[in-house]
Amino acid sequence: MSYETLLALCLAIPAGGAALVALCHRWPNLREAVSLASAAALFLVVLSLSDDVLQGARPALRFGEMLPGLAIALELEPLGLLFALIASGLWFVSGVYSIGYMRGNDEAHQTRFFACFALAIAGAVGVALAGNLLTLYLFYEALTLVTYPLVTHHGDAEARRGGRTYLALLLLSSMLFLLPAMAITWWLGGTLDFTPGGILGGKISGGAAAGLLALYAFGIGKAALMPIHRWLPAAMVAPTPVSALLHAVAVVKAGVFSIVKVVVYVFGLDFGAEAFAWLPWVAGFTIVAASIVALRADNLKRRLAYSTVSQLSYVVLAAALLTPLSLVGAVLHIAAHAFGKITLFFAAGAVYTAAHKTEVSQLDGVGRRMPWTFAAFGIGALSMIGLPPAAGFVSKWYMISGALAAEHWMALGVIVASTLLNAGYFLPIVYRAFFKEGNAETHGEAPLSMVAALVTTAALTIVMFFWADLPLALARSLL
Amino acid sequence: MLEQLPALQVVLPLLAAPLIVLVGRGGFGWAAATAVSWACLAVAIGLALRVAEVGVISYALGSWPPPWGIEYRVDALSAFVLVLVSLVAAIAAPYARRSVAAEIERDRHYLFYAMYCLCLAGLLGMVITGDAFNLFVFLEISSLATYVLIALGPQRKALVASFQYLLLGTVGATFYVIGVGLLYLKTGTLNLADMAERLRAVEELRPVLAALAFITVGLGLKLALFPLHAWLPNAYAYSPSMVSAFVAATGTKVSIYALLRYYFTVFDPAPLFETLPTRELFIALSVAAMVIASLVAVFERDVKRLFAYSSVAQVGYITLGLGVDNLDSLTGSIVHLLNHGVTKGAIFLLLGGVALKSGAVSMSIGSLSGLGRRMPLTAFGLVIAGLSLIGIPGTAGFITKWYLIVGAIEFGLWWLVAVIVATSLIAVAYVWRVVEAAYLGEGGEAPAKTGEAPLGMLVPALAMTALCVYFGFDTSFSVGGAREAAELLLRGTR
Amino acid sequence: MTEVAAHYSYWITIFLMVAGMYILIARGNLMKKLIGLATLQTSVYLLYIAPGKLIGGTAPIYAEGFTTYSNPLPHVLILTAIVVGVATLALGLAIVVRIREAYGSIEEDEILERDRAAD
Amino acid sequence: MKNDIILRVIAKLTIPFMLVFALYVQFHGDFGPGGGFQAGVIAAAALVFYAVIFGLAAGERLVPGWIVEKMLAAGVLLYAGVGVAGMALGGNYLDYFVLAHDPVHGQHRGIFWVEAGVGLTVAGVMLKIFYLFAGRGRVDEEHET
Repeated sequence: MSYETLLALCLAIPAGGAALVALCHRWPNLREAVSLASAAALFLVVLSLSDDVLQGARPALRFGEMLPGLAIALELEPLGLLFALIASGLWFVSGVYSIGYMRGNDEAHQTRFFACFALAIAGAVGVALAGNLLTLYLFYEALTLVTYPLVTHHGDAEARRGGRTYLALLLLSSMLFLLPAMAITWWLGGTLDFTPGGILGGKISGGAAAGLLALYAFGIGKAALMPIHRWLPAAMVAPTPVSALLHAVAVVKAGVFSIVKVVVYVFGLDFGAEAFAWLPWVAGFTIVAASIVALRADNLKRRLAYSTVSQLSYVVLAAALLTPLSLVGAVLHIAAHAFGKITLFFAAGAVYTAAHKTEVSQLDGVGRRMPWTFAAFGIGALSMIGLPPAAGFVSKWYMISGALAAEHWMALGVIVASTLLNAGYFLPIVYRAFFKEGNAETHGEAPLSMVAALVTTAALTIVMFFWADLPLALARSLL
Repeated sequence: MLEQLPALQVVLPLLAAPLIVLVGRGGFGWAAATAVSWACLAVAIGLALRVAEVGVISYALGSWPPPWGIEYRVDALSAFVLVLVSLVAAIAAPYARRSVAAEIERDRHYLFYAMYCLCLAGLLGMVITGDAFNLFVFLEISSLATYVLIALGPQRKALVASFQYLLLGTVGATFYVIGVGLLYLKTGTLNLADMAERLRAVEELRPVLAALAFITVGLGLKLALFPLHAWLPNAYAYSPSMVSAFVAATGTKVSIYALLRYYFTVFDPAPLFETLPTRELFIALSVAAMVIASLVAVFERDVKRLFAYSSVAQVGYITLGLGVDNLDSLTGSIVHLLNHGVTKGAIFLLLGGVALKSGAVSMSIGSLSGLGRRMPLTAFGLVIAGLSLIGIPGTAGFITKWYLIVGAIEFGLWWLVAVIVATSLIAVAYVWRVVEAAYLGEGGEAPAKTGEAPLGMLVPALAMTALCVYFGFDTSFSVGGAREAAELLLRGTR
Repeated sequence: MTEVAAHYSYWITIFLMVAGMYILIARGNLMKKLIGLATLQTSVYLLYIAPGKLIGGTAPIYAEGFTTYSNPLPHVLILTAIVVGVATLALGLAIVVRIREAYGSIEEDEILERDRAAD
Repeated sequence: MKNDIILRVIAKLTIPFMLVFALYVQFHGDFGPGGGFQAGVIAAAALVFYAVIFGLAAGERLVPGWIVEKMLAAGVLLYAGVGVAGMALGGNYLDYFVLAHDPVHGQHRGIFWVEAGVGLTVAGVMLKIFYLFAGRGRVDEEHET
């Protein structure tokens, strides 16, 4: 098949999957089968493109012009490939998980759930494949909107409140900052296409460039840079599979992915460091502050959400350093954090399904009755902290090397400090679960499909520590 | 026959109106109105194609050559607006059958359709004519028909709304005709193109300035330029559903067209924008409309009034582009005529279906609760059209916003960029009140009937909604046409 | 002074215009509002007609012995405007009648009062 | 008022003359002052006069409401039809010159039919307005008493 067909398939499979899911609403088994089949198909299609991309090919597809000179264009490059691979691969895993979760908890509106889920993946893949800023923006906003029904899934007052915060912050940031930033870029550069080496080089400098970068950094609210981070904890009212895939992987990664993309292809790595000087400080502050909030949070999902906020800023921090090593670290961290965090969320959902517990303080002794779940949780936690043998170690290694190369001592300090903080809020959970005496309860593990899913992702976290070739190769080919 | 297209554009609906009265049957009225609307669309597209080919088309009514006779003149701008008006008509007319049957007494149906045809003829005539006084006549034809159509609304408030509109609309038209009178006294011609030429030679500017003021205020009243919009919310909210949609999508747009004509063709825009505070005035009023009317919409309880206030705000976007006055912003302005037309048309058509099913005469936000379950397609359509109102990429509204922002940036008006994006956030607030009610609303009032609106209403409404998305992706017609029109306006004069 | 007096038709026009607007705004009675509207429209008729008349000119019908004709165009225009005015007035009156039937009053404040009471 | 003999006699005497005068004005329109507009008003005035003297019911017996409505529509249609005829004969809309072989003659013919349309419509509109308002008043009175 030609590149064009394959790229079109990347969008058509999840979108068509959503339509099929909606059509099959009377037959739940068929519906879930469709959902899983489209996930598998999407992953295979993306995978089939990966070799060529590594060889240097850049499959591209242009639809009609949306505005004169501004087409809707798809172009697959290494960074996008990595993101698309992660999103589609984990879609399958979390699809398996969702079946157990949704049925185990007797959730309502399951068809809407699976359909919106598929649409959200379509949005995320669209962001990954976007060949210019306009297309990226298009899918970025679409992603916000199709995840809104997932966030407000329960339909009660709390969901409505969470949904409002979610939508308000994400739309506010993207409209107020990202859209003008795009318009300014268009006005300055005359193009919005992602160009290796950047399109703004020499066209803007000094304070104005720093301002434009700020518009981008805060405009891409999905990257959850403080103070635009409140939507992420708010989104935790959603069912756990949503939090797991979308708010640990697809949506937030779309944010940091967009930032890396803007840094690499709009500003360019040679843009000059002055304009970027302020960004590591904001990212560093976010890392530390979010970690401290996480430390104090008792609700498990809230703790994980703030951990996500802090981990996302690692990527921003690393990208903002503008050194090759740190950039590789940033890209690797997108993958590493995805595997680790989805494992953690899966575990949280499993605990909720099996034991109906949501607070950290309730977890005493639960690990003995759910050994698989908490073993996986432990591996995820190791990855977050950045210890071997988990994937987080690899990416952190590159980031630290990058910070050293740039002689950016603040960045180095932040990474080290936050490692300690991470350990501080994750290890006690594992400790409680395994070593504290709990009440005599009788529940066992969560349904099999959930356990299988979380064990898989935990295994992937370890695999990526030993075998990081593909992500590394993709990250290197960016330079 | 092709040479006769400009005349047919107006004559077809004008002929249909008496014919419907003569036959006197509602069913025939609907059939004739629909056929005429479709024919008008065909004619408008034909005209647009011809304009693209040969440039300006001039048609001498009664074969009296201009400037002595009345001239029908079609150029890029008027062709664009003609397509807009007849497109909305072509979609709204089929919709009318079930909606009118439910809302208006049976023995008045044929009169309704006759009035609708007259209104259409008036609107199309305003756009196509090249004669200042003829424009006034068509303005009054369309306005009078609109007053009647609004007064047919199901609530008694419709009468008061119609009366208010009648008073203000007539004052507007009278002011316009006073302005034209002053220009006529100064130039001795009523042909707009001829008038433009002769005005350049006029030495004594005071009467011309007075004319400018009268025409601006007069047309401002008709197009609901803030703060002259007092008539609009009630007029849209209490009229029959089909009328809300048709008038909201076309009525104000045509007056804006007339204003553009005067500002860029008749008057000399160079001194108009450079020595007079025109730019400041329009930007200030537009910003006020965008901010204040949007805020009012956020706190409005009646759904139709909410969207009516949103119309006032959206008109602000259009006049903003006029005020900024460069190619990009003017393109945004003109393309928003179309984009807002289809968006608001879609919203009111969908709300008509909701009103039909709920059986209530007035629609509070609360009465929408559970709409997502009761009428899933309608509710989804409302969301899509709402997104277009906000200006989410992939919808028609985004295209406008993009051009307005780029236009403002080119001019260095950074605060204006902030205002444009901030007001679309206010739009999020009011649109989301509707969305939340539809999907997350607590049980609330029990609906009278469930299920979607009849197909005859649902299909046109969804077709209009689809247009909101279509014009968000394929802009070859909308932006292409608008850009040509904007170039024409800017080129013809400086 | 003669300058001012010579343009007396304009003064009358302006008076009618302002008087009409005043009635329209200041009166709460819907009938009186319509009267104000009609006055305003009348001022326009005068504005067009007066300059069309040439002193010593005759009706613009070709006849022996006349060389000076008044401009017929304003008359034609105003004939149209009068028709429009009559139509507007008729429609306005019709609506007032219906309002009276529906509300039992044609005073603006009372109508608004009753609307508020009904809500 | 229909019991007042003086009014009745005078009405019966003058109404025929009014109608004839209306026709005179109508057909004189192409040569001098006059035309359909004035003629329509005069004719309508005659009928209104009749209805005022002999009662609305009598007036509506003479010229029923539905005929008035059709008159109104037919007049507009006639006017517009002349325009279309011009188009059909190869001219522009409302082109009178092509209506006959000789342009001047064509003008006459065009004006004649246009004026006829105007006359019909104006008479129709005046009567319609009269009927509507006169009819309304009664309903209202009944309400109050």
